[in-house]
Amino acid sequence: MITIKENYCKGCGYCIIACPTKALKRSNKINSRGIEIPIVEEEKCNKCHICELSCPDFAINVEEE
Amino acid sequence: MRREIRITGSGGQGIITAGYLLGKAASIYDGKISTQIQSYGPEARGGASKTEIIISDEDIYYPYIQMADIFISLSQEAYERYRRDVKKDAAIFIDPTFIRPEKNGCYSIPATEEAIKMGSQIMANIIMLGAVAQITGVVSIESLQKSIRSTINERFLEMNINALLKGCELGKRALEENTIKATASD
Amino acid sequence: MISNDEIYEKYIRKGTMPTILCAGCGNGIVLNTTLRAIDELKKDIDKMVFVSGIGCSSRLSSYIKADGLHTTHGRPIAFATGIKAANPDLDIVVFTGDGDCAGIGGNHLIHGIRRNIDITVIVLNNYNYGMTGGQASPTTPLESLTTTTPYDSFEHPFDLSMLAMAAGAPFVARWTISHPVQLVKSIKKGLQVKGFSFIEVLTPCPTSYWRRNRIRDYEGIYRWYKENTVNVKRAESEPDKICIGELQNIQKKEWTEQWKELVERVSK
Amino acid sequence: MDAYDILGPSEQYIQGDKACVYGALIAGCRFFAGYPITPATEIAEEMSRFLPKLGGTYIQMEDEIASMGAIIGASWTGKKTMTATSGPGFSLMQENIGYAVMTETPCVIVDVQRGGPSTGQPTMSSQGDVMQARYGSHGDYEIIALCPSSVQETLELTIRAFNLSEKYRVPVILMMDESIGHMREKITIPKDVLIANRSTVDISYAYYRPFRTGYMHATKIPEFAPFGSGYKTFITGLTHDEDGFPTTVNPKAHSDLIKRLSEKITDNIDDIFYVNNKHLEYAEIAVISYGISARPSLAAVNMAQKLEKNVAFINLNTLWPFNYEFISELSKQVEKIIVVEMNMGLMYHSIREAAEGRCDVVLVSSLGGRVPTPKDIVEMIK
Repeated sequence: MITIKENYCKGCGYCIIACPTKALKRSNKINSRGIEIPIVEEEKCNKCHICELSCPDFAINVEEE
Repeated sequence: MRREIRITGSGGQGIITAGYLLGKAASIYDGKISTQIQSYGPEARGGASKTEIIISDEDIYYPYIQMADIFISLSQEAYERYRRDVKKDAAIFIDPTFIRPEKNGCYSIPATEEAIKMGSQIMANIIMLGAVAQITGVVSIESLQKSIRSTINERFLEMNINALLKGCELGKRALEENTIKATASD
Repeated sequence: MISNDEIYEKYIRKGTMPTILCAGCGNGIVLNTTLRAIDELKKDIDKMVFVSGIGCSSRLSSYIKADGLHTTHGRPIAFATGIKAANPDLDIVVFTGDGDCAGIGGNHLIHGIRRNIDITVIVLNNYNYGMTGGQASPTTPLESLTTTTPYDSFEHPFDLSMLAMAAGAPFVARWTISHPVQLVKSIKKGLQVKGFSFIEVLTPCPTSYWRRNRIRDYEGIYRWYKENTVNVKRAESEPDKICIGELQNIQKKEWTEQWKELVERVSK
Repeated sequence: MDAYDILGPSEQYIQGDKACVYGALIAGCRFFAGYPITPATEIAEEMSRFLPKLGGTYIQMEDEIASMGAIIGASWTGKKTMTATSGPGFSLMQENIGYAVMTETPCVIVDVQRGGPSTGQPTMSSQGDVMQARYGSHGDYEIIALCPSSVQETLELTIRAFNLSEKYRVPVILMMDESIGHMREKITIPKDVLIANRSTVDISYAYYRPFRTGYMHATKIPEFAPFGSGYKTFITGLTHDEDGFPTTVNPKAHSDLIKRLSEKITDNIDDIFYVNNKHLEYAEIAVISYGISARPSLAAVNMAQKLEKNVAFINLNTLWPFNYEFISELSKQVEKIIVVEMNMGLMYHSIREAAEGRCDVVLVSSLGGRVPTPKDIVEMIK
């Protein structure tokens, strides 16, 4: 399960670039501060956690089932 | 009574140690009040070295020399530099190996010469102290001995005590000579 | 692997998130990787102190739910030295920046290393003074534009890792925020080394530095750190790139151990 | 091992610098960081010799800024800490002294004053740093600074400096001068000395807020939780709230903090302020001095007393906080206050301010390392 804390995300997109399986991508989804937040394609995720390490704001969370 | 003592010489002659031993003897063992100050920094390196000791029966407020009662010098340079603010009737002690005796009389104590004879030139300061104590009574010889015993490393203790006693002996002799001189000139 | 939520719950001080740091600032990644290294080593957080100086980098200590000392500009290594020397049971992590550590605090850095006191210094090198709005720092690359080098900078920058190596730090590693997995490993090693560990992290300042220097998008910034660095193992083949990796790992007697030996010797 | 076990005989003939070390060790100081500087170097030397024997820590830092940083860091482990310096080093320490004030870190800073400004007269005595002690760091704050006039007083006031530092959680400055630092006198090592320790926290972590005051004791001094005790204390030099977390743009938070930091000193002036005085009761003239200058001042007062002059002697052993009320009352009683100091008149200004024109305030100033003589002062009494 990948979740994004929308109010923590600052929209840098480092998670998108860092993801080796391209499970994250840009979206038009805008949070309360006017920032575009990424969306997740869960089925592509291989649970490597690189996106979590690459997020400067603890905004992304990966849980293994 | 307040007595002001200035000891001078060149670096390495143990001037500061002499001052410390004297002040300690007076304050710790003679039950008097005493302060000691010394010169520091560039002034104390190589060139002239100086320490000032005040010994008194009462509290010492001003720890600096106003007019010295006792002036001691172990080198020519220090003698020239620091022979100031000295009372007219002060007791002056010089080491004739380095300094020409004063015309109007002073105690010429051959401390360095005797120290060399004893096998260690660095004992000159202690010999001089012995002579000063013997002649002026500013501290007791007994207290000086205690001061040395509680300060000097055990290995050099005997040598230092011998030097002190030698100094006392020289003091006695100088006192006799001065008395003779004084009588002769009367 | 532990999730961000768990890291957050375990180590982040309540009410401090989101950070004051800008979007795209890499400092948060260093915070995250440091906490993961600590967690993987199963360190007792109550026996750790996070010391920092002044600057964006130095705000990291305030986010961690642990003892922290946010000190004066340039001096965290001096304060950390005092803590470690007074209580060697504590593990000290210093967060500092290029200006803090190499500019105003350069002397403390080289003497901390010389003394070899057991602290882990993590330098967040963003090539400029970010907190004050992007002035030139001791690591600003040649020909960069900053608010105080408006005609580009000509002063030769410090290579901080080389400096730490030359001063004799037992452990020196350099990574970038684009290498978070490797960074975790090196911080773990640094924390385990008995002695001064120096970990340099090249971290972007998009707002002040990169905006003035060619790259304006986060993706470009992230890629710059990948493309302009080379692992020390392959450094010879690409000499123009910044060398990253574990650069030094040597044995050296540590200060608090030597002091302990001295105490035992003289208190007999 | 106890300090008394290694200090030697109870009566000794030692320098002020060494007496300061004795006082510190008796007070419980177990951490010293410093940098060599004349005329304070002997303090570092003696500390490096004694501290390892007591299981304490001595560290020579790369400069005075680092020394000050190290003692603050070490103090947060719960240890009693000290550094010693002279003018140029004292200047370098100022920023971190302000940090210690802001973070309420107990520590003792010894300044053995020499002639300044700049490198000045390294081996000569001066009292030119008293305003730097008061106002040296930036921002509004109160400070405690004590000033000894003898070797014995140095020992005693060093203990007092530690006690006040621990009690009020403040940096305390011991203002010595070259004359006192380098002079030898007999000291008697006091036994059964009252030692204060900082009040440490004993409630659960959930309720602990590092800078909240008044919930365990009705004071303005927060309880201390040393690093490593599990209280997860965050300390910053930024304006902070009771949690210790930065609140830098809230005017009320800043004003509350700054007022509390000052008031914990000014509210307790009766406890902190202490002077030595003589012949005060019928005095028509008062001689106020401190440090080495107090000695010729007392000699002069004694001389004047013999001439049947009603002269009082006041030794400002507490330079800061300044006791306006004390000087104000004095100015109502006497016709003239003579201030004796080795600078161009520093305490003189505060004293004149407190006297508010009710009596004459004159200055006996001595510069260049020359300690004023009793004669200089008697001239002014006549």
